[in-house]
Amino acid sequence: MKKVINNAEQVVEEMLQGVVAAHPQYVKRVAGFDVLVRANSPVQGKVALVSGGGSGHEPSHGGYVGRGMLDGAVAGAVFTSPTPDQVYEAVKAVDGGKGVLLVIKNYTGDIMNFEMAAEMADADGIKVAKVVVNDDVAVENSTWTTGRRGIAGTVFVHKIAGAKAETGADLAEVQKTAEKVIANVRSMGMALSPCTVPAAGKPSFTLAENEVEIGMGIHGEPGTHREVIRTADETAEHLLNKIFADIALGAGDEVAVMVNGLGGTPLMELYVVNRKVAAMLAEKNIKIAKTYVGNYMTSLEMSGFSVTVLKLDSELKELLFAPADTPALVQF
Amino acid sequence: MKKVINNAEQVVEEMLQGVVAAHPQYVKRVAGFDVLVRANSPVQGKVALVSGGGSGHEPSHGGYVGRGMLDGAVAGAVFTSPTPDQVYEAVKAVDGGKGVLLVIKNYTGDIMNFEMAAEMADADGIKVAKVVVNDDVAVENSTWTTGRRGIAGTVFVHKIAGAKAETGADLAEVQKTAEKVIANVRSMGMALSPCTVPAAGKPSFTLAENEVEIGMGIHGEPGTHREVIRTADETAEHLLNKIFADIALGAGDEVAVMVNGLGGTPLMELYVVNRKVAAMLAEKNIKIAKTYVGNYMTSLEMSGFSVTVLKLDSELKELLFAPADTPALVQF
Amino acid sequence: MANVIAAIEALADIIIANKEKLTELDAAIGDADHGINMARGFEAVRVKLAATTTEDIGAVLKMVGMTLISTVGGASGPLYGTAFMRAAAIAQGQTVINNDTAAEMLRAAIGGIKDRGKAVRGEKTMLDALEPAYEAFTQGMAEGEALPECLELATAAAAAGIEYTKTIIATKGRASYLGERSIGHQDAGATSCYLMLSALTALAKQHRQEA
Amino acid sequence: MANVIAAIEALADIIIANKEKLTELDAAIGDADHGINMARGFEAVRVKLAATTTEDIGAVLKMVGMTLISTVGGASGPLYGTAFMRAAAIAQGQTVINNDTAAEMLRAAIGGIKDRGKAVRGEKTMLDALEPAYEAFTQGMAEGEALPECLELATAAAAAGIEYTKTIIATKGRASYLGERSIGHQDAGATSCYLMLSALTALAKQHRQEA
Ligand SMILES: Nc1ncnc2c1ncn2[C@@H]1O[C@H](COP(=O)(O)OP(=O)(O)O)[C@@H](O)[C@H]1O
Ligand SMILES: Nc1ncnc2c1ncn2[C@@H]1O[C@H](COP(=O)(O)OP(=O)(O)O)[C@@H](O)[C@H]1O
Ligand SMILES: [Mg+2]
Ligand SMILES: [Mg+2]
Ligand SMILES: [Mg+2]
Ligand SMILES: [Mg+2]
Repeated sequence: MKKVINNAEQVVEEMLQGVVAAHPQYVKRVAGFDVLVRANSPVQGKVALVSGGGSGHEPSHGGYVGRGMLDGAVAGAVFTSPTPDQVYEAVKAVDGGKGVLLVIKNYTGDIMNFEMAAEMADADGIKVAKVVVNDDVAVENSTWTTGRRGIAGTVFVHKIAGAKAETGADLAEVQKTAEKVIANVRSMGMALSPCTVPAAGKPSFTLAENEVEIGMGIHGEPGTHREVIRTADETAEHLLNKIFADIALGAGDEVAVMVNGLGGTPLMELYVVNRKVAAMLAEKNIKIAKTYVGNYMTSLEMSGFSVTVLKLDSELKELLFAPADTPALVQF
Repeated sequence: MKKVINNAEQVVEEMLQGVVAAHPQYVKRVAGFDVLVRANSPVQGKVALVSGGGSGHEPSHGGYVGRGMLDGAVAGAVFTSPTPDQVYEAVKAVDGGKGVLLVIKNYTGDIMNFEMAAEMADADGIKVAKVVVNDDVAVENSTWTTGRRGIAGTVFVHKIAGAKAETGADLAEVQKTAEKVIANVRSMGMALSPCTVPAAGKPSFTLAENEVEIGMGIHGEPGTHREVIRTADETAEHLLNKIFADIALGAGDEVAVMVNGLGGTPLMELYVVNRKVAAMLAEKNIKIAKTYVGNYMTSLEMSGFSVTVLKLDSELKELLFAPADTPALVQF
Repeated sequence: MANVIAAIEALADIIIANKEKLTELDAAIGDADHGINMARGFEAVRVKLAATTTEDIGAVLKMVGMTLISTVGGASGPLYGTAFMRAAAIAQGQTVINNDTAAEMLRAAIGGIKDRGKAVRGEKTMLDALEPAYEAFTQGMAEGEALPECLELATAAAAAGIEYTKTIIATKGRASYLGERSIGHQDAGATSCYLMLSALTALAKQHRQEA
Repeated sequence: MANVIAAIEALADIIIANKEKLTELDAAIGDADHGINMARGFEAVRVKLAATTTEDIGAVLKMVGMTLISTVGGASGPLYGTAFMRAAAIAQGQTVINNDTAAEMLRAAIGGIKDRGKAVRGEKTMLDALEPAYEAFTQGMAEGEALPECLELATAAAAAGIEYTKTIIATKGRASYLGERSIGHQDAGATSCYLMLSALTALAKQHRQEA
């Protein structure tokens, strides 16, 4: 394991210190906790958004704390859901009186820990609502599983629900908008190489020199299958077709696209993928309102990418285009 | 070599198509050339900025085309300076009557090709000026070498000279500001692992499991030496001390900082580095006006980072904080 | 049974000693952190234990549960944390424990895990070690066995349970994403349950010998 | 000498055949692209050559120079491009070339490289192959040798030149960043010069045999 770190046990703590040192205009730390909140938290008269999860997905989620997106982000140990007390501190630090929406990715651990935090906040009289993001179509969504995982589509939830909250909407409305995003967002990824959790010291899986994992999760969870690496176009086509199979999209529909790098993929390759994604959408006469290409929801140094498609209506589109000002996503 | 590409020979072409598909609001292609220019080029009444170089450093330079930064970017083959005819087309496409500043990184090839382009543009009566960025303190700046390399500090030149151009300054003034940035910016990097040029098919060097290269160039050029990997803090300290040894910085000075990932480094690790960089500057009572942490000038999937320090005066600071709206750098 | 502090120490020892093994099991079908998570939790428990003087089993177990909840994270933090909290409620105010109380504590712990995780036996989780263990424990009691023997039976049943997890598809937790591909792999959480039971058994036997 | 088209084809053949080797040399002390760059350029030259009918050596060389400039990039594109353009100017309107003209063309090419790259001999560049080659060529002429022998002498001198590049520190081009660490490595650009000279020599000899 070769990493630019000091100590595997201290990596989250030192990262958070580095984030605060870099972006004091955006974020501050809740003292004693692995929680970043807006520099001006709590913002009064606005529903607050809190997300979080295991670390290792940077810039998720601390990078999205700022105007137009999140109010707080909770950082668990690498790839490990944060504990309830941490989430609870975040909720208390950001509540501006209009309640707090928890944006949770659909993992057993995240759900349980965030739920326990919500119970704690409830007991304090803080209004808390939850949404669970489950955009990963690689996983079958049956009653026999814990359902689909939450991956890069979560960033669209932050963006759009965050913009909704800025309008002054109440908690139920913000929750409803977040749920609309979740209902309309689908993603799927693939990996060329694994990553190494610092505390584990070695990669959690291995792939042969010519092998890739299709449907890979963002914590190194195995995907649908392995195959010999194909061209960027063939791979993008496979992922996008899985998405098309899961959500009705046709001529005249409008979407937002995210081609997300998992941490170790050159931007050059992400753009090669985006070329194919755009071409496939054009072929179906689906209009692309906005495209994001870059590292938005990573898996440490994993090499690979995911494709996310969000079906827009006029509300979602307007909110997607609303300004945002955060360390990792700025738009006018 | 495992890459998300279709064809090593087509990778630059397909990337450019992917960029245009993703960011039509920002950039358009000069037909038939590997040149991206602002969607509204040529902008009248403003000095235009053109940069470029080999591909593989994304988001450099196409990602910085937009309001407040570049007007045009020329993409060479991977790690290979673009040819004069390509640069010449970029100059013609962006010139809005006030002349064009070429921002060149100090590599023999880049200088010769951009110079030939400048000669061609001159012959057309287009006013062209040049600046050469050489921020890499890993390389000795003696008359016996071709001088220092241009690396991540180039992004500060784009940002600040770009902002200057937006003020309506004339070509000589924009050039002077760019030169001031160059005089005050220093960088140094290190690599944990090599990268593979698609057309070459294999890494251009190898490092042992516990070895790193200090002073690595962004094209895989060897650095000052190899060593057994040390902690993030020790490594950051080494790089920053090399920078301190090269530029007078003391209590009360104000700087901008960039902790730049080379493509394969998790953002988490870059923030761990930034923590140390910020601490060392604080120790010297040097004020950090603004910090950038992320992948700004990459080397494909190379793992490693560089640290850049830019000494500010009031002009540079004001221009650094000016708005920018480009695919890879947006600030209000 | 030895005092509760020694018991918790034994749990911490065995979990920390098996950190890598548990992480490796989780790597195969999960996200390679179960051992790391549990070891982090029990390191924190160890620190708290050093400052613990009470002999109230309920108080100690509550401390363990709260510490696990606030340090483990992931799925196992809330699950084990809740389990210890529920067991603590049964043992509140007590300083020694008989077979009946031990069985009730185990049942309450299992109930906590089910409430929190919404799983049932056969879904390839900790429950596949704990529920058979509970049944074996009460069966031993019914046959008149003493605590060490009951624990031994429970541990053996948990061992069989972790073997059983290899044969089934995961339908809860992170391994469920794998579907059929989860077959053949042993569940990490069930394994940590088994390890804790085996540590308690060893301690109970050793304690009797010393007595 | 064979016609200019055949000569350029021979250059293209030898460069493309040595693409990997040149890239490897560049990898050691540069950025691993010299072979790729040169091969890309001569592939483009080949395409243009297929549509070339003129026997005007100057016109063909000008086409080669312009093609290299617009397809090679890097340091070698402008350098080789300028070299061919300068040689083209000397040969303009000619269809055969004598020893004197050949020497003058070589001198002009070297001048172009020096103008563009601001290097002198001894800096570990193409000049360390080309300048000795030029000297050997003119020496051969002075000794009354024919073109094939003159070229052979030039090639031998270039071969010695690339050996010499191993012994010196690079002070121009990308390898100069390495300082002392560049010693022991052979310069890629000098090697491509040598290869081209050797291809011309082989062609000239073959042509005489056939004649
Ligand atoms: N819903 C559930 N009910 C009971 N146990 C569960 C459930 N989900 C997961 N587990 C247990 O938790 C273990 C994984 O714990 P751990 O790796 O620490 O958490 P995570 O899956 O969040 O990384 C699994 O091996 C399984 O035994
Ligand atoms: N200033 C110079 N003058 C003459 N030759 C040079 C000069 N700089 C570099 N070269 C030659 O160019 C070669 C490198 O070419 P190439 O790898 O194609 O370009 P780049 O260095 O831009 O990648 C070197 O091996 C050297 O022979
Ligand atoms: Mg986990
Ligand atoms: Mg090059
Ligand atoms: Mg796990
Ligand atoms: Mg080269």
